[in-house]
Amino acid sequence: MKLHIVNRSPASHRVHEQALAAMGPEDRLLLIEDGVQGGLPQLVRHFEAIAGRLYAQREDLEARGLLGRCDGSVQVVDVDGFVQLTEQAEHTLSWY
Amino acid sequence: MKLHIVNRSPASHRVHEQALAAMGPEDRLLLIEDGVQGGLPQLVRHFEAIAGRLYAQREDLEARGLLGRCDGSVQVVDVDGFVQLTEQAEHTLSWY
Amino acid sequence: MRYAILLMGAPYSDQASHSALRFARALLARGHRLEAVFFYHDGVYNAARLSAPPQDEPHLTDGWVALHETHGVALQVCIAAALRRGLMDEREAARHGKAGHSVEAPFELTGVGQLVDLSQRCDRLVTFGP
Amino acid sequence: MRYAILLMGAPYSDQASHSALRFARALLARGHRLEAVFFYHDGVYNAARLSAPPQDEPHLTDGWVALHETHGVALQVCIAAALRRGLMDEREAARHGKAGHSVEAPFELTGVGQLVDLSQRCDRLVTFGP
Amino acid sequence: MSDEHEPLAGDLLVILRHAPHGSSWLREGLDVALVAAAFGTDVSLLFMGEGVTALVEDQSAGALGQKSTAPTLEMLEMYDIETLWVEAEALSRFGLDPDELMLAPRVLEAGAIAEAVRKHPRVLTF
Amino acid sequence: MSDEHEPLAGDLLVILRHAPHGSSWLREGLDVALVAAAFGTDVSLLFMGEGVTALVEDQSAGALGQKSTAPTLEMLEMYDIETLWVEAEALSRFGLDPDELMLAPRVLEAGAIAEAVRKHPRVLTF
Repeated sequence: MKLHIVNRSPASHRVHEQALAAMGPEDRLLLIEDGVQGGLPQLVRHFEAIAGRLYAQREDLEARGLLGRCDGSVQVVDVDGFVQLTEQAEHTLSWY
Repeated sequence: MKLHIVNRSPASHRVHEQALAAMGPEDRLLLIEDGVQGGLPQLVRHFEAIAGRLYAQREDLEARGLLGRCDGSVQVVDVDGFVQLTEQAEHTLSWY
Repeated sequence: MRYAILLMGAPYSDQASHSALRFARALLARGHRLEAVFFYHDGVYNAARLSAPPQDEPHLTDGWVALHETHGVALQVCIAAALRRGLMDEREAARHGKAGHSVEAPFELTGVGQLVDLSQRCDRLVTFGP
Repeated sequence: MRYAILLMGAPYSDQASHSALRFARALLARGHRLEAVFFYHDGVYNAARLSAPPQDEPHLTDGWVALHETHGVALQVCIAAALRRGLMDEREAARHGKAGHSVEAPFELTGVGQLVDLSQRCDRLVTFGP
Repeated sequence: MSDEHEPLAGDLLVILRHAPHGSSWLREGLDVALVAAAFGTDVSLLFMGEGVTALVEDQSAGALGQKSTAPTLEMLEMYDIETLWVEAEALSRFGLDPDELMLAPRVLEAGAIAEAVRKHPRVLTF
Repeated sequence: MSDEHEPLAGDLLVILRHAPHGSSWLREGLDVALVAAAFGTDVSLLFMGEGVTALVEDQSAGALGQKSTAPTLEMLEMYDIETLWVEAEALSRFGLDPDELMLAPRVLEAGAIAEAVRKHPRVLTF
């Protein structure tokens, strides 16, 4: 299992498509920074293909006022959870 | 008439959509840097709405090996032509 | 016509600085006047006095200095954007109690007000973003 | 586990440096070891010794130095990326015939080979891009 | 286009296209708007693309305590920056309701954006 | 997935996603690939997104004479970097025919990209 990290919004960039193309069936995807916009109900459909394997960083959602708006299908993790995801993954890939 | 300048590729970014949304019926659009990818026949359809008002910078096409591939609907100008476009326009807006 | 350029990309990281310098030379060649280049956002890194690009690549900082010397182009660096990015002249270094400096004349640290002023005074303001 | 971080965003221009520093602190808090932070592309600007952010904003350069002092984290700056961006230590300044320097210990100028080495030696390499 | 449907135009239109926290663009664009206003320029602001998220309520400090831009936005009125526009298309892309945004911006449909740009003698994009 | 359909995997996969000239990403990514190869690492390269335009023929120096990356690409073989992949989807987006590209890269369909990534113990994205 690899962990993919995306820090750009699917509203403006196609970076998330590159991450999705590179993901294997067990891989997980973590949204950080402006990438957490992808957790909004209107944008989360871009990640339908990886339902159950989508994460978003809590601190970044909070700072942007988006924590309460994040779709229920997204698993919200704090920075400690981010480190745990990297522990569990054999490798991480960043898409920026 | 305003001159809009776009330096990002329509293959990866939605910046060109912002430029198009801001353009009036007389405005012109100049593609520079990675933006010149938008002159490729496969990508130039993004600029259909402004046919006849689309320009691309020759030196940037040349450096990328794209000069011979640029669609015939695009008006190719060198940097002197870029300056002329700014002379003719009452103002320029850059989208990056 | 009187032009000003707003440059917001870091040198060597993206093409913005190269495009801006090329455009500056072309407008001067057409007989226009370039009042100033205003360096903002990562564009302020163009003012780093210690930059040492490989010899077979264009030296952007020297390119700006040459424009100043030959055509009197003012090189105005936003002070707020510069200080947080490690760019300060001797005066700011003294004020911050630091030895040494990373920006020197003809680059001048100035406020965003200069940009507003340029946008009013000049016939054309052309922005080069990253 | 042994971690390394690859940081490629300029400080204050985008969040990459903040995210990387936050992640570094969190992994150390979980008992892991952080071998090094490798600064590449615009990440090298984190090493600018003269950076002076407003007092109510985090001082990123100091943040990296603190990690070095407290946890022995190596701060490795790609020399090729640094030199063209105006970042050099005393030794490189002397070699280029320039007075002054913009990078100092504990930041060390090093080659890309160090990044390759880190990617082999460490259990995890996490990249923070702009 | 008839005059009565055109938005009121100032001297300078500042277009903000970036989200808070992810980069310094929003802050640096706002700085230009505030300084221009302090110099007596009649400034209009247009939030476009990701920039519309700058108006979401309940923002707070960033990863390492970086300041939020929300307090700066609340100062706009003090600087007499009263023309605030937000792009309709971006709102719908993000699923944001204009009524839940800070500062009660006026929503601009696609055609109105070009009109706003046309009416300003100077435009800066951030 | 059966082994016979999987691409040969090296130690390090370097993914290049940026066009030449517009930024330094392509050059800096290639530098990492070359140094890794010089250190004895078995390196694979994947050109993805705008990165596929790095393989267009007839490139030349940039705006102010900046070096082209094409000569560096021609050195890859000398460094024993022989696994070169290009993203099929990006080629079709740009309307590029694989036969007209430099270095005769192998075209990877969508599924094969994930497979290539999975098989490499280390991946760096530029």
